[in-house]
Amino acid sequence: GCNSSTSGGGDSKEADKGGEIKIGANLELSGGVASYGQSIKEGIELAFEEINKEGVNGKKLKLVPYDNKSDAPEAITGATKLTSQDKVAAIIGAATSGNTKAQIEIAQSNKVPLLTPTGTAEDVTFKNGKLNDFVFRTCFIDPFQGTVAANFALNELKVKTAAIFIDSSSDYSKGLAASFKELFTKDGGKIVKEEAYVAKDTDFHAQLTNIKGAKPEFVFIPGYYEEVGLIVKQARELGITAPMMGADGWDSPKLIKLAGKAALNNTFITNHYSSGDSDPKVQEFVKAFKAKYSDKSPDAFNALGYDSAYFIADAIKRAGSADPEKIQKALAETDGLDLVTGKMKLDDKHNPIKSAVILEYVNGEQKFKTKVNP
Amino acid sequence: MKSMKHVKGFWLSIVLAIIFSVVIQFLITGGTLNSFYVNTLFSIGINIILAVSLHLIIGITGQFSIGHAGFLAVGAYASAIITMKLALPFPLALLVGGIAAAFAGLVIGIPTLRLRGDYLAIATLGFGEIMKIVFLNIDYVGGASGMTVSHLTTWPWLMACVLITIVVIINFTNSTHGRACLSIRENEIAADAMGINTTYYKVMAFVIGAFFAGVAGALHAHNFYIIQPANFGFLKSFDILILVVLGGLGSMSGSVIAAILLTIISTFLSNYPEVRMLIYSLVLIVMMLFRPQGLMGTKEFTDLLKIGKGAKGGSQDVNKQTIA
Amino acid sequence: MEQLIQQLVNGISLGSIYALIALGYTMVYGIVKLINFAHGDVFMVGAFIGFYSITVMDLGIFPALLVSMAACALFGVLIERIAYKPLRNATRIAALITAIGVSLFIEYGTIYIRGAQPEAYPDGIVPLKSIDLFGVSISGQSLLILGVAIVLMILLQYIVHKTKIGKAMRAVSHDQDAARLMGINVDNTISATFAIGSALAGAAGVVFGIYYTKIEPLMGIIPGLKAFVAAVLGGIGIIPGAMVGGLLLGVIEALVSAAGFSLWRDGVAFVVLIVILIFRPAGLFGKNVREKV
Amino acid sequence: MSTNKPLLKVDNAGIRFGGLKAVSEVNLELLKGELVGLIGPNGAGKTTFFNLLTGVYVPTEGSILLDGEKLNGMAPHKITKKGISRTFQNIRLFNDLSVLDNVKIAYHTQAKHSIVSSILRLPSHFAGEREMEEKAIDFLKIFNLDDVLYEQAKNLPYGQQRRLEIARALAAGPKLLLLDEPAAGMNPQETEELMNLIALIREKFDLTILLIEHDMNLVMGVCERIYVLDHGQLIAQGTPVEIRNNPKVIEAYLGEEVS
Amino acid sequence: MLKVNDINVYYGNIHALKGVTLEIHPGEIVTLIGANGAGKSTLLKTISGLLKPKSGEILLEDEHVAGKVPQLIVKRGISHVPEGRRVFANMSVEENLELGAYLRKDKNGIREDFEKVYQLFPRLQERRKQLSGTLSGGEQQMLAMGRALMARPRLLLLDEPSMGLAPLLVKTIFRIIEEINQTGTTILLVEQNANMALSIANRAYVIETGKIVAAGTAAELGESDQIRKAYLGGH
Ligand SMILES: Nc1ncnc2c1ncn2[C@@H]1O[C@H](COP(=O)(O)OP(=O)(O)OP(=O)(O)O)[C@@H](O)[C@H]1O
Ligand SMILES: Nc1ncnc2c1ncn2[C@@H]1O[C@H](COP(=O)(O)OP(=O)(O)OP(=O)(O)O)[C@@H](O)[C@H]1O
Ligand SMILES: [Mg+2]
Ligand SMILES: [Mg+2]
Repeated sequence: GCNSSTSGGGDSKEADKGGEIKIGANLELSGGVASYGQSIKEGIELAFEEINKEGVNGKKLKLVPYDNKSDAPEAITGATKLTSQDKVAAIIGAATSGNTKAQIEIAQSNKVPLLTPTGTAEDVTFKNGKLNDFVFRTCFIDPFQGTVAANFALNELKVKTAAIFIDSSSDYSKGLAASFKELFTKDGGKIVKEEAYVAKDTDFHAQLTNIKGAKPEFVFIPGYYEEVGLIVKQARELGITAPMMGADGWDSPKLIKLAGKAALNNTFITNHYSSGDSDPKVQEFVKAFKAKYSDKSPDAFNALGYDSAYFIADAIKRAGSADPEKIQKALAETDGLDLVTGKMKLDDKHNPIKSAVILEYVNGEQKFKTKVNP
Repeated sequence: MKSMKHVKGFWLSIVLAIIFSVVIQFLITGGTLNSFYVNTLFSIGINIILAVSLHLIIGITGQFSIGHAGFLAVGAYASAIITMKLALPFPLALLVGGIAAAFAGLVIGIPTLRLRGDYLAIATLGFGEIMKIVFLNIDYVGGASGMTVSHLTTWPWLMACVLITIVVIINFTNSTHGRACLSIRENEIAADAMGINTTYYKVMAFVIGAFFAGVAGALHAHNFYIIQPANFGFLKSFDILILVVLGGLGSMSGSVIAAILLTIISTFLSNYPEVRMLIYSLVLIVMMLFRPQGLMGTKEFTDLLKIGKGAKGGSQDVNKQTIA
Repeated sequence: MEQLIQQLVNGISLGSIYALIALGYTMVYGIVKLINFAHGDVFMVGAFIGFYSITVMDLGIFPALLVSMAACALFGVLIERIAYKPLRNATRIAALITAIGVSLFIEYGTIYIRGAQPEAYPDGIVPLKSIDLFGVSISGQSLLILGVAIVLMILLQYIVHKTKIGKAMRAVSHDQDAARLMGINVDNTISATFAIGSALAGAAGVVFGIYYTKIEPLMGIIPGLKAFVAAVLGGIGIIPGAMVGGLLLGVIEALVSAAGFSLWRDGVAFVVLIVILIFRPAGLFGKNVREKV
Repeated sequence: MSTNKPLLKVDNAGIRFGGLKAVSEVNLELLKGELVGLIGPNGAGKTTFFNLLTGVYVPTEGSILLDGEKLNGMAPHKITKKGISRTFQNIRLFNDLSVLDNVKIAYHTQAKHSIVSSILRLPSHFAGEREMEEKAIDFLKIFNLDDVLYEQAKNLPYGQQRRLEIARALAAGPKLLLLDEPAAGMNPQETEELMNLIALIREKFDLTILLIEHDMNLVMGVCERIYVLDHGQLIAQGTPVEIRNNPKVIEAYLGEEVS
Repeated sequence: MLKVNDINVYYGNIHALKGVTLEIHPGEIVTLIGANGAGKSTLLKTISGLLKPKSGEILLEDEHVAGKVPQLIVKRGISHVPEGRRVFANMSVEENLELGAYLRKDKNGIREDFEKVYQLFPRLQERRKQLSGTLSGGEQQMLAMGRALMARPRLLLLDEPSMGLAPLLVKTIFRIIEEINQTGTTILLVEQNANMALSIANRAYVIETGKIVAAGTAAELGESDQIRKAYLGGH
């Protein structure tokens, strides 16, 4: 046995020593879903750069990244390190609900705010009638988008039958599907086929053939663009012409490349924002992002990472301190903060109340359809 | 008389280990060790159990099994069900975790252990993946999103499990039963011809190894708050395999040292997330290139201590390196 | 019925990809007896080289394929010389760990250089139409893949069994010193093996990119593993075995998914693997050569 | 001693590999205490015959009886426990283990302590291990290997490796010992020492020995009877003198004159 | 033809050959006898380039070949039939023979040599398509020799060709060695079976723990009491 403790470290919760405020980022930088974590990190870094031009309360934000290797135990090690070793003021992360949930206990017991940009599972912030008061998120929770999609399918597209194709390794996908299904069937629609895949799959022909056989009028695919792009492409190749719909997970310029412009026609998504949105806030973000990352268009992960950074910066500003507990209070009181993905207000379960938009893909462009308020 | 010396060194190590654990316990309760270090210590402990249990299968019995994460998963889930679903006490969960994994070892071992070399490897790897997929598909244990588990793993339990694992495996190895396993590793046909029931001992090593991997699973589940099938894929099995090989195939102290060292390296590298895996992979490659026989070769820690006392021949020529 | 046939077609297309990767895998294994876990990553590198050849260098599909194969061949030889050659006399398990290290290094090296985000192969680079046969749609690309796989299999089988270099490879695989005594340059022969195997992986990468569009730095892990399973299924080291193993695996996966158990797909694939190994411990085509006592 | 009841009785035994009849219709009887030779051209099926006796291969025809008990299809380790043990044509020692451990492993079948007692280090473990160690050391003394007890087997010179293999086979406590070309690779001097050793252990352990060897000095020198195998079939049996002058044997195996 | 001059060879720190010097003239059969582990195989491996001597020189017709790779040495006309046969078990007899001619380009010559080898060893022709791993020991020995002959060597190194062979075959093998020699191939023969070896050799060397301890014509050494006692058995 060795591992001698090198730094004893004081007990004081001073994350703002030396004119810096340390913010941890516990993200999936390697492993299975490395691309999510890396996108979020890019968004955060861009935001920090901007924020640090002025500073927060006269201090600069310093990002302390941690790679949780897309693995829950690693995420815990990371959270432990960030709280006890680096003594950060808050943690941003993780990208997935599972790796976020793994950190909850540590955030709670160390009283350090944990903000997940993209962990959409309902029970991240609120579980068994109990609020995890140190846990926050920047994204919607699943039921909202699922409901919006069901309403849209029934009322706008006027379809009666639908198939659902979910990523069963993702709470996000399952959550959306569940709420979609509930509303869709309640209001008279019929689910004719449910199929599933697992993230990182590349071949969906078998399931799509089954879906085709069930002849649905509408296909709901609440997944992430990496798979959805291929699904849409393969579905069209197999001759599925029905409208398809998904959610914010689709939002990435890569989707268009993966699926192909033609295949994407007659597909819809619900989203936080539209990168084609004329809103100056959005346009500025897109411009800044492209400038920093060699002309790459931002995806939803980039945007949510970016927003998460602003979300925290705002709270620190209002708290007037880098004390994690004060930041936690400020985060909880956020109301009307203007972000790229919409105006931010938290409900009492720490879920953002944001409006959603519905977009349609037309020849590879996102066309704004409607805005839905919660 | 050689074994007598072993016995003395053995008890000495046990006493030292107990003193060490008590000291650490004081440091933890006194708050001198912050939770990051404590967490690292816990990871080390769990990795030691995993490495030592796989050492029995690969290093001693010579069965190339690369699905160890499967047993880890079985132990983790079984124990989590005990505490979280059935609300039974943690010690029972440890035991059940071990037994469930041992049972899995038996079930998979009997048919597959007649395979050899790489075929066995791929079959065990397949087994590990099957376990993962089974848990992925059982909604009772949360499917892909997994199960949240209370933090019940404590330092004394961890240390006790580590010590028991080491003691049992040393005692097993240094007996006629362990030698039977060694003989299988050395030459299975000759072992058979000497009357060793090779199937029995292969399965036995597999079951014992799986049992402790299961115990490690229980400790793992109750240390990391959440278990998900994705934590137990073949890459996790590789991680364990790497510990055993890097330590030196056939050397238990090697496995232990590798578990300690690699966990620390990996923790240290977390300060450099962008290059973490890059450096880790380089460490692996470089270590293998410069010490293909692993850190300890086939020697044990106790052998090193004995060098001064003029060890009786034999073990000197372990670093057999054929000319290039 | 129509659906079943469609599913079989789906499976065969998927299986051809596995087969394509498995061919190189099994060949390297057959000669060097090393489970080259980095094979899947060479496949990934091949896909990226093909991608950049097409998008950045504006090459056509066949030139891109050749560039990718050549670059991967070189890359494979480089890997062998740096990482595996020094371990020729070490235990096989040490070489395996090195292979795992190399695999991780390639994956995270690629991520370090270009990030983890996926990339999409440009659309319509192979102007092949799908064929519709009685409601079963067969994409031209999947036919192409199957064709490429079969041609490469025959070519490989020919190289290994009929040509001089192939015989040298087999001699080296069995006994390096004895091979030296025949005047065979063992180092070059092993390099040739890696070159051919890696070129095949490169080809598979490009074909994969064309067929599935999406490529990313970790894309080699799962197909690599599946290809290895396919190779073992067919009898590792046996070239036609890799082909059959790949197709079988693809069809099994498609059928399992078709039956509505898509989440059990990999599980079933592994169960089939284990069952086959129990009854045929050296794979479908493998001769169970027991050590002569 | 009941001389009329054979220790080993092989009835019409044979095995084929694909189309090749490696051994066929072999009938052979060994009486207790005999030292019998098995000779024949290369590829005649001698080693294969040993493999049949020890369960490495299962005969595709005929039967093998040891003390009246049928061995066909029995697992090799069970056959060893019934009392047949062997050496190998190409030495198969436990290379990385010590000389002492090599022999101890052969004593394993006689171990009385269970896995549990070993894990818990119960007194029966210590007693059992001590007994094994003592027995093994005593035994190695007979083979003059007691000064290399802790040497790894692979580091021994060739001659000692051969002796160790015989020692190990004997430690398994056989009634019938099968030696596959024990003198291969030895020079005439070493071969002679080996002959003496074989004679010695037969006396001392009350063994029946079946011996494959190409060295005619050795075979003719120590064997009481000889069987000759060719193309998988027995072509002759008899005393050394009979065999030496058997025209069939001369033609198939010995060549015109024996040096 | 071949001159080995004061070579030293090590395995790690084991000094296996200690200043060995010997000479082989064209057309001779020279035999090297010695006990187990004396260094006979080591010497052959060093000549054929599998091992590199630490010091000393090996001259093949005035060309330095010590430390050269086997490939070059085979090309210069030395073929080595290694101890334990080392045939390529998973290849057919025919393929093994083809590999023997690996460095040769002359198709016709190779075909002729196939015929020659099959004449010397009719058994090999019978088993042309059989995987060599399933051949019996004697058959494998024939194959190993045939394979070496396929390189059309001028100097053939034979390492214990009679090991494990039936008496009739031993005679056959020795007869064939003489035949090969008569067609003009020089032979260096390592043997345990010293009686036989001396009976066909012109000259002999005796090696003991890495050193040459005696040399002379086969007849001289066969007479020597000391040699008789140590290597030829007390008969
Ligand atoms: N596993 C096997 N598969 C196919 N053929 C085999 C197998 N084992 C042995 N044979 C064949 O059976 C025959 C007998 O072989 P065996 O090894 O018994 O000969 P042997 O009499 O021991 O010869 P030697 O004296 O050379 O050792 C040979 O022709 C050999 O090729
Ligand atoms: N690969 C090796 N590593 C270390 N030592 C070796 C190796 N090969 C041979 N030796 C040692 O070198 C010495 C000479 O061995 P060599 O094989 O040349 O003997 P030999 O005369 O051919 O004996 P044999 O009659 O047994 O074939 C021996 O002491 C042997 O132990
Ligand atoms: Mg034999
Ligand atoms: Mg030799």
